[in-house]
Amino acid sequence: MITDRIAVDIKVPNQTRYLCLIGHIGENIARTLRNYSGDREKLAYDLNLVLTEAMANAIQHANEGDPDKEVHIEISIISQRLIIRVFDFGEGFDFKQYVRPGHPLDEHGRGIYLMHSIMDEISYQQTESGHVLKMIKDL
Amino acid sequence: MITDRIAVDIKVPNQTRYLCLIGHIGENIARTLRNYSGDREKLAYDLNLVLTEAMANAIQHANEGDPDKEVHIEISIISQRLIIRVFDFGEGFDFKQYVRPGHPLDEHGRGIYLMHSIMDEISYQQTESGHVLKMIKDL
Amino acid sequence: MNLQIEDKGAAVLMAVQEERLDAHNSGELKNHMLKLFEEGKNNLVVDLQAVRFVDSSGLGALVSGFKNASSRNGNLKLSGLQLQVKSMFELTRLHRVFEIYTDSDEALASFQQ
Amino acid sequence: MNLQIEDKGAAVLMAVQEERLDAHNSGELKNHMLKLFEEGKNNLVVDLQAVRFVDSSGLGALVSGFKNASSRNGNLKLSGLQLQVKSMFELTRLHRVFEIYTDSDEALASFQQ
Ligand SMILES: Nc1ncnc2c1ncn2[C@@H]1O[C@H](COP(=O)(O)OP(=O)(O)O)[C@@H](O)[C@H]1O
Ligand SMILES: Nc1ncnc2c1ncn2[C@@H]1O[C@H](COP(=O)(O)OP(=O)(O)O)[C@@H](O)[C@H]1O
Repeated sequence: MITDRIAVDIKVPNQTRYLCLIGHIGENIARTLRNYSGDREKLAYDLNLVLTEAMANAIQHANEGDPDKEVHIEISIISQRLIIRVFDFGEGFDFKQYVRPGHPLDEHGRGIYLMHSIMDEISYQQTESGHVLKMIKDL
Repeated sequence: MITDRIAVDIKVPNQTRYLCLIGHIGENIARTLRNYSGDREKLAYDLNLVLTEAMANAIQHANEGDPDKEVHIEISIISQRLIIRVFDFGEGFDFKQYVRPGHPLDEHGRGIYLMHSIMDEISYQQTESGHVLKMIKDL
Repeated sequence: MNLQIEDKGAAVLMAVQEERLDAHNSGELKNHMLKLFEEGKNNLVVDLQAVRFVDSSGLGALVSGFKNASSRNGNLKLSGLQLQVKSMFELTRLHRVFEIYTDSDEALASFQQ
Repeated sequence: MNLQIEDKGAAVLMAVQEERLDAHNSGELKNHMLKLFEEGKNNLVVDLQAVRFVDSSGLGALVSGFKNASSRNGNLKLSGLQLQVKSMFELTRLHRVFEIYTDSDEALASFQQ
């Protein structure tokens, strides 16, 4: 069986106008995957969503909205595992605290809950040069 | 003026089924550009087209349709110049020979003519590890 | 943001004419709602028929509008949710917060009763 | 490839039901046309109404069909070209090779004269 082996590495300015570019790339990957027996349009929405959420967090919380900074995202598929990495150069935060849903009438705080619900694995770790949010979905 | 600074690096299997993924990324970049006064939908089609043509050549002529090989494409925008690089590991070819359109009833040979018509600069060069088709468009 | 706003008497209809409601444009939606509240228009229908994608900040803007409307004895109702957008409301349990109608006519009619 | 083939008497109508006609699926279109020629069906209308994008290999497949049809005293005509697809035919001067009609009805009617 031929499996997909894809690697996409994206750097864009730290601006929300690029959210749709990244989200669309996620959608397109879902639609071109060779082996996927699930609901492709659901996967397309889900990848669009987790990429949008992770990138919006990097822009707003880690890079603090500074439009001259850069956001770096990697999407790869190896052996039927889809891996997303979003790098940030902020101070980091306590990731576990936000995994559970908050109050239904909260205006904020649904991003990490959504990523956690959709993906099979999610972690947030320090690297030499900042932090990386890593999410994995088994296809 | 804030200008776009974008870098997308893509590796996919040497298969035509991924042409649409790469083409769509080109379209999406055209649609999210910050500063572009021309016809955005025309630019979207043109980037879709040159990426599709260059990648199809790498797949069919350089990598000779071997589905286990890989295609590597870089798209970047710096200072209002859009640069596309398509790497191949084939034997190379005489690029200049195909810049002019052939006979209208030829079945093949329109790809390089089209890329040459659409982009502002185009070159094909040897690198340490193969060849690279480089195309530039001033935005 | 492309937004069509129309005063229908019993409520104001806001039709979001965007493919995406995300962190890039949700702030703008919030501002437009605030402006209406300031004008004393506390009954809103937000029609999402054209919206194919909503993220958490889009949901947040709608929650903010809902809370503002409620605190002024008004209401914010939703209409026209596409299937996948509806799933987002279910996943976040917001389908229990909002009154959701199939189309804007139904949502507007519910204000007239 | 999603292709709707219908024998209309004077000609066979092939409606390409794909967003893209490119190096991934143009070979399949060529094969379908060859099969029709083998069955003695030499008058074709290829309707591209659904096609948003054509690359050089899509154009090549249509040229191949045109040449085959002509050599059998038939014809291959096109219909339903979207604006940007039409530009591709102009850029490659293929608009002078093919008879191009607004819609498939017109193209079919031209075979009945
Ligand atoms: N990359 C990050 N760097 C620093 N803090 C972050 C990052 N991502 C998330 N956070 C923190 O986690 C909180 C919860 O994030 P999230 O669930 O996405 O909701 P929201 O972004 O709506 O607040 C944020 O409010 C922020 O304080
Ligand atoms: N990356 C490449 N490596 C080797 N040969 C190539 C490459 N790209 C193009 N060619 C050669 O140039 C010719 C013309 O290419 P092109 O104009 O794209 O038309 P087509 O691919 O339809 O033949 C090809 O037929 C092939 O022989």
